[in-house]
Amino acid sequence: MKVVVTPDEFNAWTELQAYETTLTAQRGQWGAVSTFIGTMRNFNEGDAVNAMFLEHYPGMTEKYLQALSQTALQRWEILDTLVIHRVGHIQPSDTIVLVAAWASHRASAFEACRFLIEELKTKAPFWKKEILIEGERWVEKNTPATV
Amino acid sequence: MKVVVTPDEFNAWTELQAYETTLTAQRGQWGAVSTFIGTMRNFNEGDAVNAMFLEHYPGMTEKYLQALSQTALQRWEILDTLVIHRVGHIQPSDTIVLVAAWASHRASAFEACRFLIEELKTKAPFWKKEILIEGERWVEKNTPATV
Amino acid sequence: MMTIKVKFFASLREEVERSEVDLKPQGEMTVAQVWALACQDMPLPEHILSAVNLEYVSADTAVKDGDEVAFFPPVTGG
Amino acid sequence: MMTIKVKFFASLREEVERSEVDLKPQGEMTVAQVWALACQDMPLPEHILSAVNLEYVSADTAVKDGDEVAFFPPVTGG
Repeated sequence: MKVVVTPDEFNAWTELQAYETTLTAQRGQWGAVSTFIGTMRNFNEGDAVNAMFLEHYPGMTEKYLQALSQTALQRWEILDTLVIHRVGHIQPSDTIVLVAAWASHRASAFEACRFLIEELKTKAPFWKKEILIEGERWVEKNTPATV
Repeated sequence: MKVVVTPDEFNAWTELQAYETTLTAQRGQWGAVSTFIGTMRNFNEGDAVNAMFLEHYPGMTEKYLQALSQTALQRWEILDTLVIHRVGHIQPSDTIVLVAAWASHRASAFEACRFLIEELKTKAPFWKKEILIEGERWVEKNTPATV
Repeated sequence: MMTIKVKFFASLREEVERSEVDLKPQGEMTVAQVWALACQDMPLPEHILSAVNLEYVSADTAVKDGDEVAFFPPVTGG
Repeated sequence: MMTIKVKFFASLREEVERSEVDLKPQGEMTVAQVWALACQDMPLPEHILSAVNLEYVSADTAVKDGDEVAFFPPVTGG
């Protein structure tokens, strides 16, 4: 289990590969990996978005994501999880968030992965501010889970 | 959209990264990527599995996976898909299958990804033969979607 | 006279002890009749799937000259 | 006398025009009373979330000496 909150740009695929190679004890045990990657789009609610600032609550954010990962590991038959979230100044097409779950079977992997991203989006203390051509605006709510 | 059926070992994360870099026209448009990776476990139904042979129907398998990807692209608001499936001789912890969907929003990405793997598992012409310590056996059915 | 290519896969291939056979039937046939001709009237097992020209079909589908007919057990990929 | 650290985040931080304030109240307080003291009796907006010592709490939670109390708008990460 690993949780990272970082101001540095990261490549989701490289991070997944690097983390997976550390799971030596579980090699051969997992048959399913479900991942979700959220990246910054260059538009939102009809407006072009030039950049974004992602604020968080240092300390609480990490604590919340650790507890969330523990909950996922208890609630589903999964072997491991990885959560990485970017903060600070972000450019379009940058990776914002990565969640992943390793499991023996696919249903648990999918459900745990979906749980991680939905809980993160609705409860982890992060706030997005969009930098538009004409000024800035705080994002007031996320896209609902059903869209 | 890309479909590959290959006898060669592949690294899922490397393939995802390589394919994503080709999606230059859609850069900044997608905000969500959902992936599923199936790997070979070293046990099944209580038995240790030493190796596996994955048979397919050359021609029909590729055709089926192409049509499946097209269906996903029509049915959900997704921007692109990637499907890679291994055939031939496979060792424990090797990657067997990779499916991925790129979308503006996460619900479409998740649903299309899940659709791709469920349809692939129940309809694409592949057959697994497990090589156990004492002889071989054809896998008679896949783990159901709910497990 | 027609030429029909018949293919068998996986456990079924091992059971019927061949992977491919070319049939030269005299007239029109269904998929079920292709099976009967290829497999010496052994009954078509209920769980066996069939395809014509790389597409799933039912056993009563008509087969034309030059078609490729395939029979295989439930799939287990992924 | 207690010492309470109060933090504000995101749009709320901009609205109240500060990110952090240290309070030295005389006696026991709830989260809602911490807000009132920190924000000159401005009403606590209904959608604002609160946390004590890095955990979500409701506004009637009691605050102890040395606690860190945070107020912030609905989250929009991921």
